[in-house]
Amino acid sequence: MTVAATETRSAGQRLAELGRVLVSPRGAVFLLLAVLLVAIVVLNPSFAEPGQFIRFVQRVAPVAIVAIGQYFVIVGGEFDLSMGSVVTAQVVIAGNLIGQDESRSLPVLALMLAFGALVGLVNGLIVSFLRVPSFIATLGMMLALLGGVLYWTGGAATGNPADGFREIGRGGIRGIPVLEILPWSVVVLAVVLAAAIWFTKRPFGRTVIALGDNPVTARYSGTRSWWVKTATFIISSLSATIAGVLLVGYAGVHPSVGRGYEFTAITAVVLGGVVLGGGRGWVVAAAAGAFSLEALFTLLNFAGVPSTYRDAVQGAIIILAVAYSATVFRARRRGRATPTSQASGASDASAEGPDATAPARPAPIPSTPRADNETKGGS
Amino acid sequence: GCTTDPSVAPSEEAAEPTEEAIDWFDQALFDKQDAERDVVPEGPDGQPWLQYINAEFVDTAQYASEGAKKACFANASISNPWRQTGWITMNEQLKVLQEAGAISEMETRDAQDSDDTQIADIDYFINEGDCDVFIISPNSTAAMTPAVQRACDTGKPVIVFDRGVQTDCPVTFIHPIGGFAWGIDTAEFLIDRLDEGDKVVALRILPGVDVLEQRWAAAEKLFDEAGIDAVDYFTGADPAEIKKIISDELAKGDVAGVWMDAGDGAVAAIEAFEDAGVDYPVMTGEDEMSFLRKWKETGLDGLAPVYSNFQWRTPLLAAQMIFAGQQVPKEWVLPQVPIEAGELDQYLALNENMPDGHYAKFGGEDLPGYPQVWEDRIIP
Amino acid sequence: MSAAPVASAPSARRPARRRRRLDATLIVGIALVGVIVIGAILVATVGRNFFSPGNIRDILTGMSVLGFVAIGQTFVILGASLDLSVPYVVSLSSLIAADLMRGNPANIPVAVLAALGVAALIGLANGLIVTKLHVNGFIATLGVGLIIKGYLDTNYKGTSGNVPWDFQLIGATGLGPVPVSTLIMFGVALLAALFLARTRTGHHLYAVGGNEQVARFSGIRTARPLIIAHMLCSITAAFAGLLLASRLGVGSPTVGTQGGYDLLSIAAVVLGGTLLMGGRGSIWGTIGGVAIFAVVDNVMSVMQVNPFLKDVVRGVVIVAAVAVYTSRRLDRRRPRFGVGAPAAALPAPAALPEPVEGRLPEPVEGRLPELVEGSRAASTSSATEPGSATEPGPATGVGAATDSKGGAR
Amino acid sequence: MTDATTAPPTGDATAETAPVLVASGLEKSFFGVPVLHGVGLELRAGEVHGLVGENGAGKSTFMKILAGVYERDAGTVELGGRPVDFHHPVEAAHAGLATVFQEFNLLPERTVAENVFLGREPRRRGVVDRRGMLRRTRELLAELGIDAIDADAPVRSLTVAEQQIVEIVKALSTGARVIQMDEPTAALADHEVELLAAIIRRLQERGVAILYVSHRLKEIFDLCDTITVLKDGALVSTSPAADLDTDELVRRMVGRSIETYYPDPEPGTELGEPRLELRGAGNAYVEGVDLEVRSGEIVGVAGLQGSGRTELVEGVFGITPFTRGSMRIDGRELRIGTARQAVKAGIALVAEDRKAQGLAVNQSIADNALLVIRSVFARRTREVRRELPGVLSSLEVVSRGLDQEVQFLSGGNQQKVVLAKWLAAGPRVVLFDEPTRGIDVGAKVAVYRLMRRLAKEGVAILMISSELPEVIGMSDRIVVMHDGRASSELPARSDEATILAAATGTLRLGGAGGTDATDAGGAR
Ligand SMILES: Nc1ncnc2c1ncn2[C@@H]1O[C@H](COP(=O)(O)OP(=O)(O)OP(=O)(O)O)[C@@H](O)[C@H]1O
Ligand SMILES: Nc1ncnc2c1ncn2[C@@H]1O[C@H](COP(=O)(O)OP(=O)(O)OP(=O)(O)O)[C@@H](O)[C@H]1O
Ligand SMILES: [Mg+2]
Ligand SMILES: [Mg+2]
Repeated sequence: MTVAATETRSAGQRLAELGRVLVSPRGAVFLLLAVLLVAIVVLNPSFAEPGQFIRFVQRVAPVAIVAIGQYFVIVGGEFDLSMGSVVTAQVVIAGNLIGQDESRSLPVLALMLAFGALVGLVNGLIVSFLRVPSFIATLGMMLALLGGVLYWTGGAATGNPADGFREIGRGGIRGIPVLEILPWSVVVLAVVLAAAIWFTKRPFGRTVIALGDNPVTARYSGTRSWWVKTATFIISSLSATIAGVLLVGYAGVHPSVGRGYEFTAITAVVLGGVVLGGGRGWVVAAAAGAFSLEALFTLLNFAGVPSTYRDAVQGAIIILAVAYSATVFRARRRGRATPTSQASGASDASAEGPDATAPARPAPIPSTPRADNETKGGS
Repeated sequence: GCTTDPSVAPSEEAAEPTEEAIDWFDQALFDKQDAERDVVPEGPDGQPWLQYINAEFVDTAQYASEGAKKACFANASISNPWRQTGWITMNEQLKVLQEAGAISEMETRDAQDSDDTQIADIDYFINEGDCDVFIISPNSTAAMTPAVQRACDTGKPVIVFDRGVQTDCPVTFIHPIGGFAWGIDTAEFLIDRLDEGDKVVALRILPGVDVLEQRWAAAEKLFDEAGIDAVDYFTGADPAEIKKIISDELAKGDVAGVWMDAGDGAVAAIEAFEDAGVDYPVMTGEDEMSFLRKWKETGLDGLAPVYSNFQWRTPLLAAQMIFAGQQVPKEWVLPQVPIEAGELDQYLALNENMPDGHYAKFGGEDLPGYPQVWEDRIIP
Repeated sequence: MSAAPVASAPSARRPARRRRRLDATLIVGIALVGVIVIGAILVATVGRNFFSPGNIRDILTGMSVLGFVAIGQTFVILGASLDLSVPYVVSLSSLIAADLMRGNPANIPVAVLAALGVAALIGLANGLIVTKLHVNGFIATLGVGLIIKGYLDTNYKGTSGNVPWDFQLIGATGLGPVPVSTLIMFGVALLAALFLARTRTGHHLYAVGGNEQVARFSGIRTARPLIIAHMLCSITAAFAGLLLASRLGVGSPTVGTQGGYDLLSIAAVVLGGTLLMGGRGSIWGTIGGVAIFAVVDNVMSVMQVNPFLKDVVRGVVIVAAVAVYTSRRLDRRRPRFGVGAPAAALPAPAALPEPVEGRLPEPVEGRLPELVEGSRAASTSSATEPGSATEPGPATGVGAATDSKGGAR
Repeated sequence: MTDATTAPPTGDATAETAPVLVASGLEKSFFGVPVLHGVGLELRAGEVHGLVGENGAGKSTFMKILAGVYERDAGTVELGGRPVDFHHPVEAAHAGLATVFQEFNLLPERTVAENVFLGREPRRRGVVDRRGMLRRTRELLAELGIDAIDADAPVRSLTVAEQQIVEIVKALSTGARVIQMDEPTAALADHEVELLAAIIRRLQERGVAILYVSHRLKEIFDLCDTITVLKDGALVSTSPAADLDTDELVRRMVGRSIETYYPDPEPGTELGEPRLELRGAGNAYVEGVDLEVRSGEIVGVAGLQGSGRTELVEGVFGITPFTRGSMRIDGRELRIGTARQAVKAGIALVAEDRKAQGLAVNQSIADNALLVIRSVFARRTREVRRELPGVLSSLEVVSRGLDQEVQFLSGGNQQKVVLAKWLAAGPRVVLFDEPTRGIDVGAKVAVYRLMRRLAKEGVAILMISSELPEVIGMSDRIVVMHDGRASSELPARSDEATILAAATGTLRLGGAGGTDATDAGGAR
């Protein structure tokens, strides 16, 4: 009686299932993405050519990677506002330390990764042990990091790093049959996404989600919360580092590279149906959220919408998308959950009020000093 | 009791409506700057920062006095490479003048791109700065007018440079010819090389900044008249953004020319053409080293308009002249000459070790720290 | 030591409680004084007087605009939401005001009302999106902010309008070293504090932010306070916009973003001891937070700190200050044994077979002298641990207890 | 059994007044499970009416129906002679029927006065009359003879007892004629109980009718004029307190055979070496606990709410680590400072609040069941995952599949998922805190059988339960906690009265094998 019915389903049922998934909050982002892509192709059929499309993927890669990193932090119940500054810092580091000396590429790359990990570690430790809400901790990091980098470089980097290094973000494997070029960025994105999916399926990844869902339960189950939390910040900083490596190739060095990436990433993740406050969401959907955002911009470019309108359209779309998920989810939850969840609540008088079925409004900014926070500071 | 600050008085100039600002094109200014482009500047040879165009001098005898003076500098920001380069130059100039005993010290407040902060900065200088001269690089034109007026009301000399204000109370207003000249130079260059109906992508940094808006206002008008199909985008100077825009434009169709209102990110624009495997466009950038180097490397047909960075030297020198009682131009229009293909090698050689964010016409070759200070980009 | 609690009259606890009550705001005050002292010393090292009228004026001016925005931000954060749209509301209202005034003093009232009205509508939209569409405040206000930004970028290409001299006076005059704008800001702060303390909506806002379930159980319609908080937040942002228009003499589409008022106001609010998760905080704390920022900025400006380094310092100050607030222990329950535990308000806990308990018909057998001994040893041993479990931290007490019971999440 | 429900209360002078509140024939079932069958009672002004019964008898449900938290399925309620039907506790409060719930409904960050008047702040000239609010609160407090609570202090600075008083004041502030209190003394120490009793007497003098639920029988007899006994959702009797004594009351409350309900130890279960030993263990919440649980043994922990039972197991489990005394696991002395260390040491805690501490409700069954394994023994994940379906079906978890979200499961099944989570870790000591709270009979039996099975496998089990029959039915030994101390240790099958006496601190030495804490754990 435990095991799900696994008889083979008919194609019709599968299709119906797919439809249901697409209109569910979890799948909505894929629907949105599909609509946007179709709209782009209608406006500009050449976009559908593999060669063109792969360029699009290449361009989205850094944003998608940052969104994937942010996903881990958000699903674990926190925020990382320092990602944009990390991207900028890494771009500048690459420019200044590699310079035109290609042989430095590897050591500097290692240094960048180490630096990224360090930033994440600091974020994580501040959040876990000083119990500063992650919103504030990473906001401070964002200011300090950007200021520090600009101070170090006098505002402008020496110049672009060697072409060999930039090849990662700019070049690709040429001579591929249909695509003509397979950009390295796409490969990196694929690897990162695969790693992220793998990661979310690993014990650690599941623990992150459980921690975001209910930190008390996670602690009572023996989770080393501080480390799991810190690890998510390290992951996000590392993903920002990778995005930085791609961007320094794709775009070159400039202090404005990476600006606003934290908000873009959070928007993408939320578009992907990941719940701010943690515990819910799928990393692929977060990446799809990034693709949707970029597709939206591309669509606006193709449609000749003045660039001043783009922000307005973006704002409207994210509100609508999130409102849609929230409303659908509530409806679903109300419809399905009432019987069982009530039956279980022996000790929750407060949850049994007249309109107690309604879950609290979407989680407020998750912040560490929750009542359920570790008081002893981990093992 | 309730006191109105004595230094505060209504300023007549500020009262004029600024609504026309919404449309940045100004025919009179356009014509003036168009003409100034062809004027041979007066002043010492080889020292463009002391040259002037069509100057109308003002007498400064009232300010003449002995001894080293304290300068107070209200800076808009150093948030972009152009301002950073200029700021370094200005500090080197300061050292020279301190050495010479003309300036005792310069106190600087940086408004970090905020009008409100800069107004407070100016007020602080008025009240607390113990300043002998105010040097102001306004963050925006209309907003800074009342504050500059208050600085003038102290009776101390006020020097405004880069962006202007809507009052003529400062002793001198120092600036290169201006945005319209930039727009004319660049648009004419592109129009010369392109055919009617060709597409130009205009990459702009921000909306609402007058020096930048005027560049586009002039260029757009000329493109329009020449039948060039120009589309403009705001990029925030983010090269990634620029690359995406160009890629999308290339996906839509051919792009024959690229116009920029500032050279930041020019390299990304060029690379977008390389990545797409299409021919280089005709292009205007700026005298930023990154563009000059890429220009040289690709051999594209380009022009580097200049928003003379050496103007950062002039204010302190003007202060020295004012305290010496020498006449200075009321409106000190500095030369603004684009770098053309023929001069490219010369400027590249001159600035060989400079970082990418350096500006070729920074004009600090004779200053003490040259070249180390600019190469290391030490921001004071 | 273990005998003392019995004797402790209820009144003996009063001072301790007072102190605890003042906590958050007091700490902000102490931090502010600390910053001022350090600042004054630093300023003195460069031969300046921190307390000179011009410097005070500079600091107070620096406080005004951010102060307005942060007051509004306090409302929404108390209600466990956020407002990221404030910079755009600031810009928009400065433009509306300046455009409508067109240099004519007669237009001032209309312009001011229009600016505030539009802001109120934006706040209403924010509030409705948050409460009715159940969109997280972060996303809702980010989205609304982007929409306004799109409008501004499309319709304004730079400064616009013209503010008549009469209105500019607000930004340019002062009462001695105190700018009128600061006085107005303090006035608004006072109103805001009164709103929170003296209106039902204010009280309900705390309740909704603190524990929505409890609020609902007490018969509060929970959407209303939050919607009003969002509206007030936009309105105070509009005040900031009006003040900026008065200082600039024109409206500006970028003046809000220039100040970075979204994140800075949130940081100031948290710096002021308000919980980011809502339910606790005060306007005066926020003003303190704003003042800390202003003083730090002022000192850095006087010291001519490199602008890039200023951001580093700001970042560090924000994190360090908040870390100081939160580092105080968050105890989930009151201790029963150990330091401080027996000092209950009610007559002492039954640690001793004393006359108080004499009324109980049957003295409790379990409490034998050796246990008392034990608890004495216990209390002394943990007394060596400085600052341990004595004081319930900021977010302790019933909330924690009921939370863990009710599983409210 | 059916003493006349008509017997007038023997209370003070208020004897023959008309009842303020009449409830009759109340029925309620939750999802088909009947919880109340035709329960009714009458409350008169100035009367304190005790409502007693075992856990789960339906006392809280009855009160919540009166207060408008639940809708009744059948029956009528009359307040002051008029039929009423409330839909919200606030509505009931306005009509004069206020409730002090078992759980607090206070805002810790707000002051006493603000909490008391939350939702109905008094206004003067359009603004909240803070002074008036404070004054009124002070008056209310003074009327109750409380001078130690500062009306202007934040609630978080109060003790649990003081908070309880605030709840009562909150109820009073509506001018209620009827106040129901659900176990108001549960978390209070004896002297605090005394204080509350004084308050209740004062209310009584003022003619307020009080419906009072408590498990402390002494208290019931001290306070109540009339006592109604509920059992399994049905009315047993309503009679004047004077007509009853403790023995009789307990007889009416209990009197169900528990033998059939609680499975016998599995054959072959052997008591082995001590697995968990505490010597003088203590921290801020419990003190001087000596305890020993052997392999194969089930030790029950009884005690009133707030007696520190949960804190005891949380101490063992490293949530609030012991700061004094020693702890041995399998004979090895350990200092356990975090839950993680406890898990590694082979301890499992089936926590009291399932949703808040045991489950991540948005995650799937599989994710919850693997939570411990993944975060502590990650290397074994694959293997455990393979066995998971078997484990879940052996626990008889009913679900649509392993990927069903836990929030959509019934309480019993949720609890089984929690059990599965811990079984996967292969613990040697299992701490059960209220393992059957809020789950149905079938699931309960499954939990009991699991305990027996674990015992047979040599696991040491410590089981906290507020349901005395459960403690009696399952335990090999019974430890009773009182006010943070393990006050007595009783042998298996001790009777409820003895346990209750020990739990309320009224147990006389020498009674029923009870000893005081210092003598406890005679096995030493
Ligand atoms: N919301 C609910 N959903 C399902 N069952 C419930 C709910 N509330 C209570 N029950 C069940 O109803 C029965 C009566 O519960 P109630 O809380 O009224 O008992 P009680 O007499 O107050 O017990 P206690 O002494 O433990 O407080 C129990 O079996 C309980 O599990
Ligand atoms: N010394 C104390 N003073 C005030 N409140 C206390 C004290 N000790 C415990 N409490 C409170 O009593 C409540 C119950 O405590 P605890 O969980 O230890 O009891 P328990 O015996 O496990 O009861 P239950 O599990 O039935 O609630 C807790 O909410 C706790 O905050
Ligand atoms: Mg109950
Ligand atoms: Mg318990």
